[in-house]
Amino acid sequence: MRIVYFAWVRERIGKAEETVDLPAGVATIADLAGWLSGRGEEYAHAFADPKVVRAAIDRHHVKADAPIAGAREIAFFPPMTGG
Amino acid sequence: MRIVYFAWVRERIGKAEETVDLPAGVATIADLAGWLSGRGEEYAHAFADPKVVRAAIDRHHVKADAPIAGAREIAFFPPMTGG
Amino acid sequence: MASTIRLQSEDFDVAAETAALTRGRVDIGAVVTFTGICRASEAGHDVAAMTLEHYPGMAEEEIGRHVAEAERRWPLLGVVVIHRHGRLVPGDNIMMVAVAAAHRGAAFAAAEFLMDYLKTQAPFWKKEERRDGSAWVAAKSADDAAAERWAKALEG
Amino acid sequence: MASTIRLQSEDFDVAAETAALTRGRVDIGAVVTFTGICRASEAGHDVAAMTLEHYPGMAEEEIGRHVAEAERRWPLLGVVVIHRHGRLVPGDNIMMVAVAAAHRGAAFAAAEFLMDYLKTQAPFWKKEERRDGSAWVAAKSADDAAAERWAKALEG
Repeated sequence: MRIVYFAWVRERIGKAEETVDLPAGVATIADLAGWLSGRGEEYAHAFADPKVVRAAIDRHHVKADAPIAGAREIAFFPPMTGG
Repeated sequence: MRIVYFAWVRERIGKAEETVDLPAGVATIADLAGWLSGRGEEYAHAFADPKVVRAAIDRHHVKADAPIAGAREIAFFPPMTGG
Repeated sequence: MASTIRLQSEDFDVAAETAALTRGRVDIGAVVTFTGICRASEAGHDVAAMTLEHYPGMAEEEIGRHVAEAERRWPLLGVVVIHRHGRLVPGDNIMMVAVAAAHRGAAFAAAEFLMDYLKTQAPFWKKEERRDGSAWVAAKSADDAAAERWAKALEG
Repeated sequence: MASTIRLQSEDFDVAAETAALTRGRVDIGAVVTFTGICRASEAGHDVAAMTLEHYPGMAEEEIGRHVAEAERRWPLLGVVVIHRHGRLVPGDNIMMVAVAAAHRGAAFAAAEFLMDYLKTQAPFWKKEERRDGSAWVAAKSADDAAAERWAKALEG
């Protein structure tokens, strides 16, 4: 599964994108954020306050309980500050 | 006293402005509209529905009960449709 | 605050007026413009042209009072109001408002406030040339209601 | 409805975009534009420059969804949304929205709706260069509240 990161989530993790193989049991955005947090300090730092990190599945905003099955691209990023 | 007319008030009366000498007892905008209405058919037509005709004293919007003493210029016109 | 109020029969250039508002400044974060344009059809009838009559002197003063009131209500950094008079055909610009501020909330609110008041309080009158002759445009109760809401906002 | 959505690093010309919206048309009575400009000072600190990061692909799609929603809510005759990315300095244009409609109520409402949603939902992030280093701009709760009011307006 392709995962992309933006803004300070990207900076903390140290990469803009990666492709990961998910273990069974990672079913929602919250599960994925939790699993990523366990991959190292940089991930733990990025997801330190999981409520602040927003997510999108295939370019649509989703909530933490959204199921990720079938997703092609999942994005994690801070609250938006465009406009 | 100088009186100016705009839009269909002007068209009905047939003039854009005039200077009039007011008789005693004409104290308010409503009094003035009533007095003008008695000056001829064209005036009666212009002021046929006095609630529709708006007034300004010295370039400030006023209501029908506004006193006209000391006014330099009084204007009568329909509701505004600018913008 | 820089403010420009002009009544003219000639057309105006929204871009040039807006550029003049913001040129050389780094404190303006938001510019809202409104342009009113003559339409070929109003309320179901065709309009070949319209003539805008105004009350010279009072029109400028009345707009000036509204601009001052807007400046009192919101932290503005610049206002332009230009209103044309004379004969206009469909597609012609009628008037424009531009408001500059640090943030968008003030710019949007002041632009809408100015438009609502100009529609109901500025001494302009439109006469339309229609297929069956010419006729003065009637004031819209929707415009009065729009202007009313600002009075309510003040009380509330 | 004609709509233009563009993300670009280059500057844009509000006048040219607006002219393209209205050219040759006589059904448009109102055009509202919003221009967002980079300020030299935000929330009390100096800003030397800012860099706008965006999510390519999603940014266009998300703006497109908001434009479609605005068109569903109001009778619009044209919409332009342009958002820049990359490095900008104070005085530079950041983004613009232009909305054309027959009447001003729809044009103002749709322009504000689009701005409120773009601020909180379009995937853009600003990083400011400040005197003490660079920092990501924090989302404002006022912007969330502004976007919320449209959801309430739908329910109410």
